[in-house]
Amino acid sequence: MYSEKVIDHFTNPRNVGEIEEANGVGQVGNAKCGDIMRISLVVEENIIKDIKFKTFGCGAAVATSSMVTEMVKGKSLEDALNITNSTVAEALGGLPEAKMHCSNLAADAVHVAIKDYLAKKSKV
Amino acid sequence: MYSEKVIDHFTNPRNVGEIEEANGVGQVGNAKCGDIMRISLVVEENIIKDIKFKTFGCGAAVATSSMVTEMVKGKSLEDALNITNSTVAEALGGLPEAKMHCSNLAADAVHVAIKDYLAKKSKV
Amino acid sequence: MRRIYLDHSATTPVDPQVAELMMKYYVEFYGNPSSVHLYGREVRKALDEARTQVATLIGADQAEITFTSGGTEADNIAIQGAAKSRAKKGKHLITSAIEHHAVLDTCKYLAKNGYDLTILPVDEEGLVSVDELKKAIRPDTILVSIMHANNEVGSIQPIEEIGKITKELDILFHVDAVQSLGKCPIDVKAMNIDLLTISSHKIYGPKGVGALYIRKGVRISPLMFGGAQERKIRSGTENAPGIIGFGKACELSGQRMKSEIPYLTGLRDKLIDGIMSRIDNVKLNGPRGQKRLSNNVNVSINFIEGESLLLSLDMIGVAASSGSACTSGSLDPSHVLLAMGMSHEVAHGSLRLSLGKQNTDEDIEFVLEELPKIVDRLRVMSPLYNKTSC
Amino acid sequence: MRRIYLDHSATTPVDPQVAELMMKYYVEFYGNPSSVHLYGREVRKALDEARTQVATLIGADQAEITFTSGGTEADNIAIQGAAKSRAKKGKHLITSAIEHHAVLDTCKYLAKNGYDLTILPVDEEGLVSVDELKKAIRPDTILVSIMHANNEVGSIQPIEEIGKITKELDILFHVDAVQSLGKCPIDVKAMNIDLLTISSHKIYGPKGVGALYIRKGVRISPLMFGGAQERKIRSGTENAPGIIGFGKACELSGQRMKSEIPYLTGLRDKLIDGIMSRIDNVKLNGPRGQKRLSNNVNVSINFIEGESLLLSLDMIGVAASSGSACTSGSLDPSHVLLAMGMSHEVAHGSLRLSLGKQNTDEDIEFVLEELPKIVDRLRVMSPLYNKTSC
Ligand SMILES: Cc1ncc(COP(=O)(O)O)c(C=O)c1O
Ligand SMILES: Cc1ncc(COP(=O)(O)O)c(C=O)c1O
Repeated sequence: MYSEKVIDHFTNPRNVGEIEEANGVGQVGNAKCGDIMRISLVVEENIIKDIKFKTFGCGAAVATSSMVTEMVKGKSLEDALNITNSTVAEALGGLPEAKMHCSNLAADAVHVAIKDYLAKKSKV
Repeated sequence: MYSEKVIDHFTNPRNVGEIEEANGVGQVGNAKCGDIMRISLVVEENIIKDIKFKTFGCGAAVATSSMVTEMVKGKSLEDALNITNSTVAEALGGLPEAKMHCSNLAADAVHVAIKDYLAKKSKV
Repeated sequence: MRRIYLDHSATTPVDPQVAELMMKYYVEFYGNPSSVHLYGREVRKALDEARTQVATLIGADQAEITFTSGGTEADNIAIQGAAKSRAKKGKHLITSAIEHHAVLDTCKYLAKNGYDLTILPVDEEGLVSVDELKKAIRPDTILVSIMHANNEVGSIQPIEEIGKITKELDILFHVDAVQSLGKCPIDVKAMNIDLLTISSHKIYGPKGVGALYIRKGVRISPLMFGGAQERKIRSGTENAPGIIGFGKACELSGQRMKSEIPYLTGLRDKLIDGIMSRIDNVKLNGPRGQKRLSNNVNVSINFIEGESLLLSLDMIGVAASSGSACTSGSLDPSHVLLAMGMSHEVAHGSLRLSLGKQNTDEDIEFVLEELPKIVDRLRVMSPLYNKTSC
Repeated sequence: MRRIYLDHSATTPVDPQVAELMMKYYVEFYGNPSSVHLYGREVRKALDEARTQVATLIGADQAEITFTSGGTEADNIAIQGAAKSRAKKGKHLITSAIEHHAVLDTCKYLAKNGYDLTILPVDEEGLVSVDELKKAIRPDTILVSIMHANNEVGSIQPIEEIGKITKELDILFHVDAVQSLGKCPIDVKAMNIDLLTISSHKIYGPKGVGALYIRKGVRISPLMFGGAQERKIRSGTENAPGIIGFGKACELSGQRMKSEIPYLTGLRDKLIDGIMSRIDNVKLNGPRGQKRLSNNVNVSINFIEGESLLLSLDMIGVAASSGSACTSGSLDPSHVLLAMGMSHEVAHGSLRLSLGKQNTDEDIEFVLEELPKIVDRLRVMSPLYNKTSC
């Protein structure tokens, strides 16, 4: 069902947690659907310096969350915004058809976090 | 499916053939239904002295024909008329349900042959 | 790696004795039971024996057993067949909210095609109320279909009480006993059951075989047409090796039942008690004690999601199942848990561990050792945990 | 006693390789393919492989294969399902007089429930006429169901020609290929077939498994409701060991086909020629040569009845079948022979000998030695023989 990479990211998820001093936070999904992803990140000079996730959801939800944090860490905001849910799925060696829609929202969560950061910044 | 007795009478049928000098002949069934039985017999002083059958039909049809000839041979006409299709089936240790109706007509054929004899006699 | 199978409600391994017997009928006694010749007759005889073995386990006559391709087909024949053959008497059907999809979706299909359907609610333990049922009955009610034991939460329904009511009112009573066969005594006569569905692969028999008990005198229209096998109710060359295997599995199940029920009940309660004491924020789904199937454990573990729990267990060799939507390809979690009043959120975190005759005390201890660690790990990852819990 | 099985059109023994493979999935890899855990996944993988093996044998894509409980169910899903899903387009169905009951009786059931049915006649060789078919087509024709090879007399129908016609007119074309699978090349794409029925137990696979090919894009309503397996077309826990065995049987059948067809054709013609030359008043039923299935021999032996012929053969260890009414429990002999214009009387005396891969030259010689003696013995008993014959 799941690729080896998915299993790897599920078993040893990277960047689990919450950053207290985050300057951007994003959350997508809801418990009713069975998937929630929360991303917290630290942006400095347009670069994602640190990022962590917390996820309630299936194997695919956990793995995509872990994967996306790896993919955007150290990247510019522009680069991060170019990473989509399907790029993440690809990087994981694909996801089962049934998981492509509901559980593959990690990139969305990152985008929401970046927008949160940008919104906060523009208010300052 | 068939009892051992049925198989025995089917494999080694008793009294197969036609009696040329028969004084009573009876035939029941038709080829359309798949069963024809013809009985020829010789009656002397109210006793069935000889009897033979020819049968086109399934295993049950052959076995009941063979059995009925054994049962009535040497019997009085009254006794023979008392033997019914179900007596024959019983004597064979029973027949499969599906065979009770269409293939179990041997006693009927004997009755027809006896009536043929009686009719001929009354005409004399 | 140690492998522990705790998904016996999904399916069971075939008993080696059963498989061996089947082999003979695949390779050696392979005739078509409809054939006149010896190859056919030797199989016909074995089929008759299997029919008696199955009938014996549920207190039926062998002529009342119709073999099918499984529980799903038996449910469909029972419900569609009864609805069709009784349509002139009335068009109202009653079922419950926690039936297997084979019952529920068949009833819903009929509801879209001219029938009326009442779906009875259940209480928070997953039990149907006899009073609710009584209230739902109308003059045009032709069929009541209520399962014996629920496949997810193991709740055992008041079948005998319902049977008395339906019998008195001359309403057909169908019972899906797929999960209770071999785990609860079943007596179709004493229970006044008209139609009873059972399935082979839940009792260490082969997949792809089931049976419908049809009480003598009850007329049912067939779903399929053809060679008129199984007294015209189920056409198609008989799956003779499968049926013979099912027969044997029923015989063995009947022999084991007396000792198996207390054995499984012991393991079950050890597992339930262990989970409840070692993990916080966890809830047992379904009743405790006598009203619970001897082999069923179902818990909701808050703040985590079922599939990731299953995956984590799978990685240490433990096979389980969940009412999470993610395990079924649908969007909603288990309709059974929702019907019991559970929130979506909690239903997503449900875990079913269903025991079988090969499970041991050590299996349970292993799970009790490992499960808390997995829950901890997943809760650390969960955005719901820190927020909501103590 | 020597035993010779000549009833391969009724059913075949399971290939030992196939049975062995199935054993593993009964006892060892027993998971439910819908399960998330390893037990489920390892079976799911094997199911996918089986689907590919089946698809390959008929030139289909694996996504076009729906597994069923046998040929009868596949026929029923195809016909009832197509009729239901196309009802808005029209209600006229066309089939032939020599179809298997699984097709014919399903069509007749629909004809009693609001559909129109044309039953095409056949000629004295058991062949459908393409011209008759063309004439029967109406603007509201939604389905044509014609079998590939007939199970009684082995006549092979002009499927390719029919496929061209139905394709052009956008009429669904269902083909029952239960008897031709593995004995005639089948290519659903080249033949323009929309729906194709096949069955495992006729090609040395297990009983109780079949498949329906459904061309991509064709919508079919299901017969049964439940767990939504097989892309919702066939609910019910998959008979995984059976399906995996069927897959293997298809693979082996594909490998054997090239050599098996000429081998069986040789035995067949030897048997036909031998019977015709050694027994008087006998008639071959069905065509000769290319239009006849490689393994089918069917003769009418005048003045004697089929069941007594079968019993006599059975006693010397030879298993055969007959179109006699007495072998089917019905009152009329084979509807196929009657449709070919045969009298009841002659039809009752039909004998089918259907060959298989284990049959040898010696088997044929044994039958050719013994059959004339049996016929003599039965004819001596027959009241029809002296009267009518020379
Ligand atoms: C309660 C219940 N009913 C029906 C079924 C369907 O039976 P089968 O898998 O034999 O089609 C199942 C199992 O899947 C079940 O648990
Ligand atoms: C032509 C034909 N169609 C359908 C069937 C039914 O297939 P099954 O026996 O798998 O139900 C058969 C065999 O019995 C057959 O010969």
